[in-house]
Amino acid sequence: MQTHKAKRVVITIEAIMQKRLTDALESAGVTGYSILDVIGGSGRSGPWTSEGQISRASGMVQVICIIREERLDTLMEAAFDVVEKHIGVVTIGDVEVVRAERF
Amino acid sequence: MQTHKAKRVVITIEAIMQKRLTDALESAGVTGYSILDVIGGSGRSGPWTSEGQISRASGMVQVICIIREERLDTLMEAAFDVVEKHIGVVTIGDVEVVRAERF
Amino acid sequence: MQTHKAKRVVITIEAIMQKRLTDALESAGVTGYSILDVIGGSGRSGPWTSEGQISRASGMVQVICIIREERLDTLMEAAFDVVEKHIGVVTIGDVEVVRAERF
Amino acid sequence: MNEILALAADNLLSPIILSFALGLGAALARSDLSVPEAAAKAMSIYLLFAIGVKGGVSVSEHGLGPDLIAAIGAGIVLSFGLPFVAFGLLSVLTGLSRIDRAAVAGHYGSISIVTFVAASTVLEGQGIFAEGYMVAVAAAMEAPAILSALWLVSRGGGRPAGNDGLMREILLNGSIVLLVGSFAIGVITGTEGLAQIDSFIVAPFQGVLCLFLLDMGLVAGRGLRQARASGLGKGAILFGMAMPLAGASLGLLAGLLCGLTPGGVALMMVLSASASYIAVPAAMRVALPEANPSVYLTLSLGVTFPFNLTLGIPLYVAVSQAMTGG
Amino acid sequence: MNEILALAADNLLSPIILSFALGLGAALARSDLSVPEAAAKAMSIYLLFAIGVKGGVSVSEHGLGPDLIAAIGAGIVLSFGLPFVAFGLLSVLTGLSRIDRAAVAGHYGSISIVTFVAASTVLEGQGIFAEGYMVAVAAAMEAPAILSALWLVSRGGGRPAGNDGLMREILLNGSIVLLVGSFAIGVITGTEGLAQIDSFIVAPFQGVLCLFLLDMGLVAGRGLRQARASGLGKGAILFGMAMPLAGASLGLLAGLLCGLTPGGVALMMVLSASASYIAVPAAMRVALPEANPSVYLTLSLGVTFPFNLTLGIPLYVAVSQAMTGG
Amino acid sequence: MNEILALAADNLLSPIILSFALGLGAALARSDLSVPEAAAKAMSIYLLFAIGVKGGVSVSEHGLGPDLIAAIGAGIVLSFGLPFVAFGLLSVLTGLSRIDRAAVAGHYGSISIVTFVAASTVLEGQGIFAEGYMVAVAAAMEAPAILSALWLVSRGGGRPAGNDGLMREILLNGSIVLLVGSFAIGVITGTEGLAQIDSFIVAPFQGVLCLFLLDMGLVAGRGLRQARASGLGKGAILFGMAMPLAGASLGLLAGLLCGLTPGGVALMMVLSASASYIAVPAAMRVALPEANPSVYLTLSLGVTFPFNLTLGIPLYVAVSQAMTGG
Ligand SMILES: Nc1ncnc2c1ncn2[C@@H]1O[C@H](COP(=O)(O)O)[C@@H](O)[C@H]1O
Ligand SMILES: Nc1ncnc2c1ncn2[C@@H]1O[C@H](COP(=O)(O)O)[C@@H](O)[C@H]1O
Ligand SMILES: Nc1ncnc2c1ncn2[C@@H]1O[C@H](COP(=O)(O)O)[C@@H](O)[C@H]1O
Ligand code: NA
Ligand code: NA
Ligand code: NA
Repeated sequence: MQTHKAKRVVITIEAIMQKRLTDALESAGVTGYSILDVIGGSGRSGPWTSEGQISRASGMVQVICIIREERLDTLMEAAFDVVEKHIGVVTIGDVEVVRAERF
Repeated sequence: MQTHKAKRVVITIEAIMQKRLTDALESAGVTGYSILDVIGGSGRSGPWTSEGQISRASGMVQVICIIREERLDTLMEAAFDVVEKHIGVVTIGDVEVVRAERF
Repeated sequence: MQTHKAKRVVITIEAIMQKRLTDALESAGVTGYSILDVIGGSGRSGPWTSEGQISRASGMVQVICIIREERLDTLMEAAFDVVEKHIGVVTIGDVEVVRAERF
Repeated sequence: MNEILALAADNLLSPIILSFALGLGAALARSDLSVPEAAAKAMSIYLLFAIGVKGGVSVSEHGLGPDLIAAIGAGIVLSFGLPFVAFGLLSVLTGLSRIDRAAVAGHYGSISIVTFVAASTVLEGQGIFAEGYMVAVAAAMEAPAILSALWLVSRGGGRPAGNDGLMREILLNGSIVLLVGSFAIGVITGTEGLAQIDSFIVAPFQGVLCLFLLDMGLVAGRGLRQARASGLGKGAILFGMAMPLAGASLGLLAGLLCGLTPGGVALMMVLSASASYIAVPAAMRVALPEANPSVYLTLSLGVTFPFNLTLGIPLYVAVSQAMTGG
Repeated sequence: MNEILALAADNLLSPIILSFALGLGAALARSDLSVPEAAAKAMSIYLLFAIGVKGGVSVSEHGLGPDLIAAIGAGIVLSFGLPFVAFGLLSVLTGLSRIDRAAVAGHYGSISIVTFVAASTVLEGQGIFAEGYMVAVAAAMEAPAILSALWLVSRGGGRPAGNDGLMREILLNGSIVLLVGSFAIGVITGTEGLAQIDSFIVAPFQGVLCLFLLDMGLVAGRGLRQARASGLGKGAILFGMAMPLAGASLGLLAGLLCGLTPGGVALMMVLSASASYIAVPAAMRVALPEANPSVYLTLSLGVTFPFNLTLGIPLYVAVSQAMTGG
Repeated sequence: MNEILALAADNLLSPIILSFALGLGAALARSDLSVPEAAAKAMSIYLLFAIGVKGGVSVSEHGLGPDLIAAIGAGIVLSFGLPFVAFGLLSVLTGLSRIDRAAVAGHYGSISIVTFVAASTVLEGQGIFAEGYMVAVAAAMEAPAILSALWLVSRGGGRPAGNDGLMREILLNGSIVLLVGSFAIGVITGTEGLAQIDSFIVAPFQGVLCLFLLDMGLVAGRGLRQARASGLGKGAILFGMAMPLAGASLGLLAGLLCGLTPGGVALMMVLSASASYIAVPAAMRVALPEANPSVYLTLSLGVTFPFNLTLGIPLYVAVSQAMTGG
């Protein structure tokens, strides 16, 4: 099956910053992303879990964008502005996608 | 530690199509997959969130298959039949796995 | 944007083993990881779903670690001790990260 | 007329409508208020279970009568037939594609169980009796409309997508199974069974309905904000208010023909007037993936549902009272 | 005998059993009806909390008596001992591996709290008093059986996997902590405390139990469909019905020896007859990962649980009445 | 004094406090007991909705009076002012950075709605009337403190992070919208509306509060275990108990000045004494990401919340009674 190269960007960020991040992505012309719920984890600020939480202050999400390589820099700049001061991990991986016209 | 090459296929698809997709995968002999819940996202059909939803019509899942390279095409064909007409993103990435006999 | 190579390790493991795994990771000096909930899947032991479950015996999670290449072996050994006898899939992929000092 | 207005005003200021309005307002104002998906689903299970058992118990008390068969038959006919009315109206009022019209039409042949629940609550509040088996009629009306929608597409040369198992899936849809199952439980256990669980399914019912409608307001509001962006036409919105009236009229006719009580006639009108937002959208996504979900979801949940909830229900109750001399 | 049958029939047609049957049927028919995981967990928390507090309040009313210690002691002995009976029966009836037999055996020494809850509800419905501290006995019986299972494996030369912290984990298991904790709350706050919260923990209790059993039916049905595929033998299924009878007999003996009331004896039988599906499966996954979970989950949840729920409970109640002259 | 002690003892042995203690103990003992996130959120929605409606209904019964404006005004002034008191105290008692002090200070100007709910429950239990509009005062006090915190940072030369939309976000915060909205529903529908839903929002209220506090105990306990590791100083912990007393004193003054009833004064003290753990932490994460969340969450949820719940509330009620001659 014919496939095309693309980038898979995963941004792990605090749930309270999700809207700001996706707004920034949309302003930068990134329209495709999916969001996963992170239910716990650990980092320099210690371990945490979403169990029993009612406060939006705790909790993180993963925003996943599949994007063409040539659009990666725009995305990264938009994301970085939001992530910079905040807790967050950004990774970029290589993937193949099927319907390239979508990205 | 000894590792082996494999492919990581991620299919983001509407929740209502999940059963049809996994049935197709099973028919094609793919027996290993894991499912993650997607809690929101955006695409050509605009942004969405699973918050407060009761309808199965909205909502997506990610079906993740770790598979040997030589079995990839079978999987892709099975998946494509289901995904074709429907909303869905398919990506293929390279990974290393430990216990290769499992895949 | 300046990026750095890192490894993305994904360990899919039974929820009951999560604490043992993350304890082992922490003992091995791995301090960063995020946890995703797996809501269903299939493997040699057949298909399963978390729907309506109250038993902690069923259910799996994905523990995701972004880690420098040179620390990978330590992580893998710590993880393998826990995963060995148990159901679990471990994959390692290549990613680029932005703030390398964090890993 | 005055009576209808008073009834409507009363209805508009009831806790359930105000809760819906609160949700709608919060979503339109972009508050981050939200109900967890699991809680919303749990409430819908509760409401279906409670309304089913209550309907069943009522049947066990008042007996079935031969009219049950007639009412269910009428419901099925309406569910099959209403999509054609809707399709025609849509052709006149909107410029939607054939496939979108068919998909929307399917929603209006089927029913909205929460509208039914709200109407039952209004009837109860006014002390108007309604046949308990109307719950069974509601269940029977969920699915047939889907077939009409698919037929409308295929008649136009379209080919619904991979349908294997779709019919089975629709008939064994969670909400149908739960409604029919709990109805059966009510019939079997009767008043005695109800006595054991009524402080769970009767007493807190309206309160749960409030929170559920709060959530529906939030979801509808989010959908409307979306729709405003994607520009749903005036014609479509007009359809969203005209179609319930057309449906209710046919429901009135059917209810009178079946010889239902005033309450039963009102519920038949409500079922015919309401549009699905659970079973049918899911079936349409499977069978007609090219149809635009934001069109049918917005119409069903964002226009017709609030219309029925606020103005429709009191109107249908009043009309049915007038027509039956109830 | 007639009385038992009447009781069984009554029981079979109660809302809680019918709800279970509805879930079971829906899952076997492959309906997509499902209860969100969070809602199922929330209901289990509610049931544990409510049954714990009610037990504690009952103790605060009737006093503990010296028999509490005896009953708890008997429960612990049963929990340690029953796995050996189960292991023996399994060796005779099935061809399961030693490790699978040990894992299954562990489940039958421990208890199913929802079976206990259902039995308490039946007793209450019939106006039969039972000692409130049976809740504490239930909590005490959860864990010991796990040790017996592990011993059965190690005696056979097997080595349970990395056990660090397993004992702590089992004893501080959420369901044990919640049950014991809420029991203590009940003892401390007594009738006065109950008065503050009884419209939450008493009135809606049976209704919540219905929805919970609906969910358990769904989960059990899904498990049975699986098991049919993987082919659980006839011998194993026979075990799933014989073992509760064996357990109940020993529970009867223990209850009589402890001088419990008829209701208390019935509950001791129920605890002995029931098999764990929360605490023990989790412990077995940790300690005996090679044991096949579909064997023990299917037996516990798919065979023994429905057996006890439908036939077992009325039988145990009737036998205990007969034997105690209650 | 004796009376206060008796009240405190009574309070300590109430089901709600014991439930909190159970959660706290379970978390500290590292039990795996946990409440699903969706269930915790659903309970918080229920509590906000119920307390809002009840407050509104009470206003519809007793009228607003000119004092409403005064009380809301006083609440806003307190919310703006208390962070300065807190900031000063923190400077004296701890070595925290300016930004951490500001962030903590913001929490103490704002309020904890569950503390308010618990206090209302205590008042109700003792038959002490309180103004229904104190719910509106609570809502009014949520946000102003955040501005003071940000001002305290910027005065020190710091620059809060990207604030676009922060104010809107805070004011349209889910908990404020739900509280104000349900208060309005209560005012509009009045006693008649309440009658329809009181078996949902009144009867089970305390029971839900128990489970909610169980969850808060679990979350607080987990936080404390964390904090022990990261070493929150003695000075900070002292602050967590001194600040509520300072806040309560100012609340007492304000309540007396506004001429509130004894119950109203007590609630004003409670609001002033309590610290936010929902709205403010979220705002601080957005605006002051460099502030350490474990400091403010531990203080608010792990120290001040239990302090108020156990000792604070009975003390504030007793003092307000004494000072108002109530
Ligand atoms: N190396 C990592 N791999 C995966 N997730 C991480 C990593 N570092 C941090 N995280 C996630 O980001 C959160 C905050 O990290 P930190 O700011 O380091 O406390 C953690 O709790 C994890 O959920
Ligand atoms: N480029 C992308 N990256 C990640 N997820 C995407 C992307 N495009 C679409 N999706 C997901 O697929 C859903 C449907 O996409 P669409 O069909 O384009 O509306 C979106 O709401 C996202 O959840
Ligand atoms: N090849 C695979 N790809 C993705 N997930 C897998 C794979 N194999 C197993 N899993 C996950 O691991 C669980 C247990 O696998 P197993 O031990 O083979 O039954 C499955 O139910 C899946 O959730
Ligand atoms: Na209709
Ligand atoms: Na047992
Ligand atoms: Na305060």
